[in-house]
Amino acid sequence: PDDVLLQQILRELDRDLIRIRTDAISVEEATQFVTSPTNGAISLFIGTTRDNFRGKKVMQLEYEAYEEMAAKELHRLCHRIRAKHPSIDRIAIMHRLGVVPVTYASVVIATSSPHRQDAMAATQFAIDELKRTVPIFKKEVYEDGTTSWKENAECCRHSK
Amino acid sequence: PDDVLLQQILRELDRDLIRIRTDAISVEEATQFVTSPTNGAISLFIGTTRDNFRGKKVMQLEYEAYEEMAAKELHRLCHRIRAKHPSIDRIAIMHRLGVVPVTYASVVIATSSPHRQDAMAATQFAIDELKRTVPIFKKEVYEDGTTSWKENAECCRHSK
Amino acid sequence: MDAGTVTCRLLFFAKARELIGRSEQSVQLPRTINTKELEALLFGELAPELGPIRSSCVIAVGQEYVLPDQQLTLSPGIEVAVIPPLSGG
Amino acid sequence: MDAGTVTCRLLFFAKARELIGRSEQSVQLPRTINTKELEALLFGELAPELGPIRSSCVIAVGQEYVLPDQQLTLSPGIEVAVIPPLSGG
Repeated sequence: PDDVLLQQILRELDRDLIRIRTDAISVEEATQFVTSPTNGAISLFIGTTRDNFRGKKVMQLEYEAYEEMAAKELHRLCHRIRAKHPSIDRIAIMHRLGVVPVTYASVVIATSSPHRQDAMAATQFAIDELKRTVPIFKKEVYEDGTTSWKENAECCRHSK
Repeated sequence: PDDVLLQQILRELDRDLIRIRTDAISVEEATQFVTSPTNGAISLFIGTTRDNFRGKKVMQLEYEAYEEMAAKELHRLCHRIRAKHPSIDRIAIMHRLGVVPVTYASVVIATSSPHRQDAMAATQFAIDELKRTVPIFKKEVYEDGTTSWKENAECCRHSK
Repeated sequence: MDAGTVTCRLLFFAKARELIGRSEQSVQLPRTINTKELEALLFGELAPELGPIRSSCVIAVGQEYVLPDQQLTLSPGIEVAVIPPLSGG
Repeated sequence: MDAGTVTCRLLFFAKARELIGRSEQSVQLPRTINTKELEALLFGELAPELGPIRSSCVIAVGQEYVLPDQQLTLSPGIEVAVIPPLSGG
């Protein structure tokens, strides 16, 4: 069964763009990647750095990842998206690492499909599951120089 | 009550970008408009011209609008989005008119909010309601030169 | 001009515009009228070419959709639009 | 090298990396071990500095999350990672 999964994942590779990098994310590139003549709908989610958390001023976020495993988990996620929403054509998931200043994107997810319901549901599922399963970590850096490692509400560690 | 509504709409104007034009739509511009330091989430929907409809090859779409009324309906829609999702910060809705070739965007909706659930729900509501209420019309132009005026499934004309 | 009528701008869009061959015309309409009477006038005397699509069209007056049983007061120059099924997006 | 043990790469991320002051170390681990035993080794002998965050961490072996009661077979050079709460996105 692992071999079968691997074969499927390999077949899907040219329709998935996975990128985990310190460079600024290009929304335009993600959009271009998922655009194709057979699709009528593109759904995008962009996560950006907010300047506040519970009243504290946030200066920037700092991301790190278990990079190889995160890439594998994202490919696995693409596979799960396609299993759940077979009409999805292209998927682009880009996550930035290192310092992400306020207003800049840390994550962009783009999906395309012939009709809009599938792309919108897929993008929503993708960000929910990315937060729950992909080994990426962020630290908030506050105005006073203190920092705090964050924990996604979706992350199910404590309930194990 | 109409005056109160008008006042509210006017106050919201600087947070809403409504554009109905024949120019190509810039996803980048919509994204920039909704980006702000207090938001952590941007949700985008892009509707593009598909190359097929029920097995027929589509060459292009041609859009026309009751432009002034469409702009009013879109401002009213922004107001309804904010009533339903008070945490929504910025809203950009751009609709292209005239010829929209295959793979090009006819509509882009972008919303931003502190947390992602609101932006994603707002963008979904916005495209559903745009299709249901805004006087814009599209004609499919097929390979053989025939054309067909379309009707959105959401459009409730027949049930009146 | 009849005291009981006003000059309105009658607008046609999409398939309605194509069927009737123009996008706008000037018409005299009663100052007060209800939706059913207005529809009867439009699709009967004024634009019988629209008969085939009557059931799928709605009317907007002053750039607002009218309700099926609305009592309307028309002002001079107001836009009365025949709106075929929407297909934006 | 003990026939019953293999040399593994022990990896630390985020808060675990900060607490322990390094991102990686080499360790000898039993070739076969279950999740509970592995956790006891990691958070007990090998990295007691991680005690305070033990309950919020999970382990990945060979770049896959392990189940709470999994029987594991470790191969030489395999990555054993201590993964604190996820906060991507």
